[in-house]
Amino acid sequence: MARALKVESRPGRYGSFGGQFVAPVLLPVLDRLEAGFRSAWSDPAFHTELTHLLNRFVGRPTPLFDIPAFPSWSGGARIVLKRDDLTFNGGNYANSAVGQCLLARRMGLSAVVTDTGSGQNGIATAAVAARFGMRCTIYMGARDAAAQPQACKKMRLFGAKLEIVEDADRALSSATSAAIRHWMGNSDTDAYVAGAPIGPHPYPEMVAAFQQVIGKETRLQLVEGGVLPSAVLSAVGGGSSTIGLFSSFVSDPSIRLIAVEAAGSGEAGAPNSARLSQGRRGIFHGAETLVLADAEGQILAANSIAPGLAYPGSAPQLADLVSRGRVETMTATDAEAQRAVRRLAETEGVLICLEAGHALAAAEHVARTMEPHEAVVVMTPSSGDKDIDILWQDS
Amino acid sequence: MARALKVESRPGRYGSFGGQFVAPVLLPVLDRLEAGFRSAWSDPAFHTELTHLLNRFVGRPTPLFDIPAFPSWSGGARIVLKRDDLTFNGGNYANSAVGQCLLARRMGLSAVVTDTGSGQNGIATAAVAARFGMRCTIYMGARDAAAQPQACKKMRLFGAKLEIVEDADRALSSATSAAIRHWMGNSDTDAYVAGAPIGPHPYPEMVAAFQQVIGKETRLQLVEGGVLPSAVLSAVGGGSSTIGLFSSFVSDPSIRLIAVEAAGSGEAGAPNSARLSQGRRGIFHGAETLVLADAEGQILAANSIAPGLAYPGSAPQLADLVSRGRVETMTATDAEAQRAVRRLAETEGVLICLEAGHALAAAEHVARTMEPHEAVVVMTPSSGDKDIDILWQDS
Amino acid sequence: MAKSAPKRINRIDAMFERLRNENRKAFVTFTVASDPSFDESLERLKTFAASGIDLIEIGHPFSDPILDGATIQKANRRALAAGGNLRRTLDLCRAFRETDDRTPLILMGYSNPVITMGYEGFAEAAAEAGIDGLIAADFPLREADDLVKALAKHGLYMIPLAAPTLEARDFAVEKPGIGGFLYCIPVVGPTGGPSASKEVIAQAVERCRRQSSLPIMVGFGVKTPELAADVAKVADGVIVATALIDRFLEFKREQPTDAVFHLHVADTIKSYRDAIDLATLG
Amino acid sequence: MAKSAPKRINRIDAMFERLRNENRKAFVTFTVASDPSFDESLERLKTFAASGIDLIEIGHPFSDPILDGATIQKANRRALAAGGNLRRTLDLCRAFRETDDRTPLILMGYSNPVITMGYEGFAEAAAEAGIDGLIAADFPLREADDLVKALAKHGLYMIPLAAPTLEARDFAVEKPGIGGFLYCIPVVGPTGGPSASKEVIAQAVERCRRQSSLPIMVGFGVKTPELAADVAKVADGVIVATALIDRFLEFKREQPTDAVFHLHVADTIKSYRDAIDLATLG
Ligand SMILES: Cc1ncc(COP(=O)(O)O)c(C=O)c1O
Ligand SMILES: Cc1ncc(COP(=O)(O)O)c(C=O)c1O
Repeated sequence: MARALKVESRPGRYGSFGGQFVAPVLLPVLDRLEAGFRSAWSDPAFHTELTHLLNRFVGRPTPLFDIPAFPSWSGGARIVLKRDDLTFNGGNYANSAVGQCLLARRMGLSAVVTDTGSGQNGIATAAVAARFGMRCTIYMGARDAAAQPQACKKMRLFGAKLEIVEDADRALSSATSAAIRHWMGNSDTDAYVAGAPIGPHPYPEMVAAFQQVIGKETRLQLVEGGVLPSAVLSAVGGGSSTIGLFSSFVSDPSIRLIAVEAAGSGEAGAPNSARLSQGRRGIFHGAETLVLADAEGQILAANSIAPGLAYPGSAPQLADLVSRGRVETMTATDAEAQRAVRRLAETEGVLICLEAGHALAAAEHVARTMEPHEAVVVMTPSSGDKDIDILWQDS
Repeated sequence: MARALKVESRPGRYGSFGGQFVAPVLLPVLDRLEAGFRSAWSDPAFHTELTHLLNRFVGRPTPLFDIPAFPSWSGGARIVLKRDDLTFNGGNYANSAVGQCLLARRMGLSAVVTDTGSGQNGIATAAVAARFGMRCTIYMGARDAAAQPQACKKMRLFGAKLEIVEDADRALSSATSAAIRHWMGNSDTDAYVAGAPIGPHPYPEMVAAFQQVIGKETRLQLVEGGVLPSAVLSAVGGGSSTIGLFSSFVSDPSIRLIAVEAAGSGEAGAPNSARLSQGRRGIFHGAETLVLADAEGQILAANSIAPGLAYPGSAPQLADLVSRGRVETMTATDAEAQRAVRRLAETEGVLICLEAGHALAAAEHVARTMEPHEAVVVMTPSSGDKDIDILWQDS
Repeated sequence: MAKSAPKRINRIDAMFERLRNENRKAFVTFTVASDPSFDESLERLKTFAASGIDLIEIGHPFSDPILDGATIQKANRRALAAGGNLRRTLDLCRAFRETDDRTPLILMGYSNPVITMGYEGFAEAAAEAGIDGLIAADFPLREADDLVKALAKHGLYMIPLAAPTLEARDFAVEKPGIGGFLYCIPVVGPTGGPSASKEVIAQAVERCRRQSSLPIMVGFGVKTPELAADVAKVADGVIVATALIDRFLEFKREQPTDAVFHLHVADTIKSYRDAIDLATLG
Repeated sequence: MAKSAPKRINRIDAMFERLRNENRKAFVTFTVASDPSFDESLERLKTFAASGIDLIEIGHPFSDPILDGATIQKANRRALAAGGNLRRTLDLCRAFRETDDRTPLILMGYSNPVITMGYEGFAEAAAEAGIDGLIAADFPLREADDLVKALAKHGLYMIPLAAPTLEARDFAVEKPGIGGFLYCIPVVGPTGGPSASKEVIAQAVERCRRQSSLPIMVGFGVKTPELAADVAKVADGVIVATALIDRFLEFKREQPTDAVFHLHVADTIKSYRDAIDLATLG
């Protein structure tokens, strides 16, 4: 069941994407992790505990929500939100943090290490590690840490050791680098927790497996309501919520799957985050995938008003699904996303993050062309609380 | 079913507590509200819509959660958290905001007005009003507003008109006063939304009715798990979550109901918030109830590290239940509450608010004296995110 | 300190009897006891009585005057800071009674100090202090059975409040201990709010007259001698609170001597008094 | 610009052949191309070769050198700022080859620039630029079939990396296009990390010898001439990167003239060279 999204050409590959482009020293670690994951995933006791934790710790299932007052037109398909912002600590990172920490404990590891940009992945991992009594080290760029003092304190309240990284861009990329290096030096005790289905095999497959709960819940909730959606949209950052949501619809060819990418300012030539639609094949963060890079193979800085979308790489499964034409791509600009988030707040009393605002802006275009009996699902991976200062500027 | 907690001596009374101590001009407004509420509450269509909104908008049911690693002892009853922090916008205010706005719309009113201290009630009300397309005016003390800039922006994003009150204490009490005066002048169009089961009849009964969903869910969830609790604890601020949780257990005499009050610093003579255990009978905010007042009947400032508990009045139902001996009281100090919140974060990866920390600290004492097969429920009305700066001070 | 013996006839009834004979209307104001100090409060009561006020509403200070506008909220805070409370307010009335046994005094305020003193204890002490009635901002008649009984026992009146939207059962209640006059509030809203037009006021008074045989006084939002005069034409009396308090505060800001200040107060009162008398005696 | 004709015998093999005959061990260093500029990089390569370096690893700059420590990350950033990239790195090698056709040059770096150029295109251009092998930080052999084929076609080697925890199938692979030497990393961790003890290094080398017939060179964490000497006793060569880069940066901070700086560089290299030769020739 973890293999729903896998069309393997060779082990660890999704079509021609994926693989294990890491320092060789990590290969045995990845091999152990893959074996550990396969063993856990085929063990009913592991699933029982995972489900219990998702329900009683993370706070699943998360609701579906109608937003009848949102569309600026009348007629057209209705838009339904999948509200993963309503989990503990507010986001879908918890799904895979729980899975990975549970797996690490099962493999006899005593600690976890991860990296965090906005703090969301760090908070989720720190909380789960606390719950499991595991040591937790989190790397965060100094610039990100300065921008998110509350997130830093929260990780520390959960007992995590927060390492502030002064290197390089002092942001997520240096934090990732530092976390990987920590892991390379401590792989006998520490598991690296990935925030997204990126990186070397088995991470993409494993994170996708733990995030599938989003899609399963959504499908069940829709079927209970007597509908199957005509389109499912999600904004793509690392891709965890996108893969998680798409997983339950990918084998149903009548359902459009739309990955929405950040177009940044939308001006021609300005930096954006549209690597699925405009990126090149490359090797980045451990996998062959679609990346934002220049003609020399240097990685380009991604740009978006939504920090969670500004990532230059992509999940190899998504790269494959896009290459095969199963997943469409759309883009939304900073301004379109902001407008969508503001209008949703005003008309429905729901504040979603700017990341989800991109998907919502795209969904409005898609839904408008459909029939009123149809439904379109939009993923809302986390709350807009973190974006309030961007969304409302006191003059 | 709204009457579970009502032992009426005369209309609008809970034992000798309650009543309608308001400016006479509000009496017809309250009478209309009472009639509107009775009609709505006996209308199945109203309940259907309310339940739909609680599930698909507020995000109910909220989970129960075990915290096996928390207790500092071994043996004793297990402690279970009712996690109303996992609703939209993070708290149980949403339960009664949805109910009251739905009722206001049913009564043909086009606007709502409320007051807010920490911003929680304001955010919940603003969100619901946005969803219903109702105008929303929120009064907030200037001091509170300065301390909660994010909350202010969030209410404005939901389209609410936020009125900053410079009067008097520039905090909740002047905001309440301003909101009541706004309501007195606009009662033909505006409903006043109460954040707690306080104020004149029918507010206590009505808010309690809308908060009962907490208790019902909890009882059902426990019964599904094959347990009935030996004790149910909740920290008392306005009393909305306390009444909401207790409602489903009050008629079961074998279950201890414990209202936990804030003892402040705990020093003799220092200000606290223990009006149920140490207050006087008085008339405050529209009802006869137990209040913190001096020998001359002047209201005393309440004090607690948890802003939500620092209220000098009390819900009349609670005053009655305490007077009749059905509800016990306990107190916890600022330091005890902080310790409980910190330890829970470290051992379980759950960050609850300082308000709930009081109940948790008390629960540990209670659970310790019980048998391992017993269970104790602790209400967690909202997330600890708002308390992070108090809980973690960088040196 | 001379104690005034309990009266057979309530001073409020006596006042209306006298005014009726003189064919005049009552002019009433409101002041918060101990604002800004006990002594100055006492002086003001005397100045009021001396310059044409027929009846004085005395606010007993409260920590949470939730139903009032900013002017009266602040007056409450100044009074509390000067040590004011219900007991001191009774002291103030008792002191006033040493030199004035005629001007009716009505306590006005919130219920918590009253319930804290106990209804019976309060009624006894208030009567003993020379008080004639009570207006409770947050104590509607439907809640007041016990209080009204205690007031009746000691010869005091609870003054009913009547608003345009209020049903008769909530103000036109005949019962021992309810009386004095009907306090007609022509606008909905807190104290210090906007004024009603004279037509609206006339309608409100008319409605009160249909429901009650008590004298009708109009308060809330009367802000000028002209409006006071218009009100007096239709009602039995007119109450001016916020406008006068604001005016007196303005005087104070110029830091006058006590004598000059009290002259100002007297002049202001007289300007209303004259306008009322001119409109109604003419 | 004179083009060097493709060689029959790879310069790495030639080097080991020669060293074996001389009974000496290889001394290798690493520098990032274009750090701090193209011209100075070229000068350094020449100084290295002139002062006793047998083989040079040339880092082609990459925007995200995720597996490296701070020293080499910063070197990458300086090089990018100076316009460095894979194409310019090939230019640099080509320029070096104008005066040195003997010292083996090995490209070292991350895979994205390589895949972007295309494996075949890359291998052809690298061979044409006089490069002899490739060490890819993030390109394990199990992923490298297509790349290795292209390298083999153009006479280049992919240098396998061996770590203590690595299974033989991941480094001891015999295949055309894989060869040159075995890069033995005795410690787990990023570049610039702690040193291993000489005992640990000896064990690591011993293990490599059991699995592979290639010459063994040891890198990562060699920070002093003494440790380099110890390594040379057990391995066929020793690689020093971070320690030398840090040392050169320190010199630079004193703002020496170019001539003085290059003297310093030469002296430092020689101190390692001498220590190695003394330990192994003696
Ligand atoms: C407490 C209080 N507020 C207000 C008023 C009168 O209203 P206004 O100040 O608006 O004239 C009175 C007059 O009796 C009063 O006692
Ligand atoms: C990119 C890179 N890092 C590190 C090293 C060597 O490790 P250290 O610098 O720790 O000696 C080399 C040597 O080849 C290298 O090429």
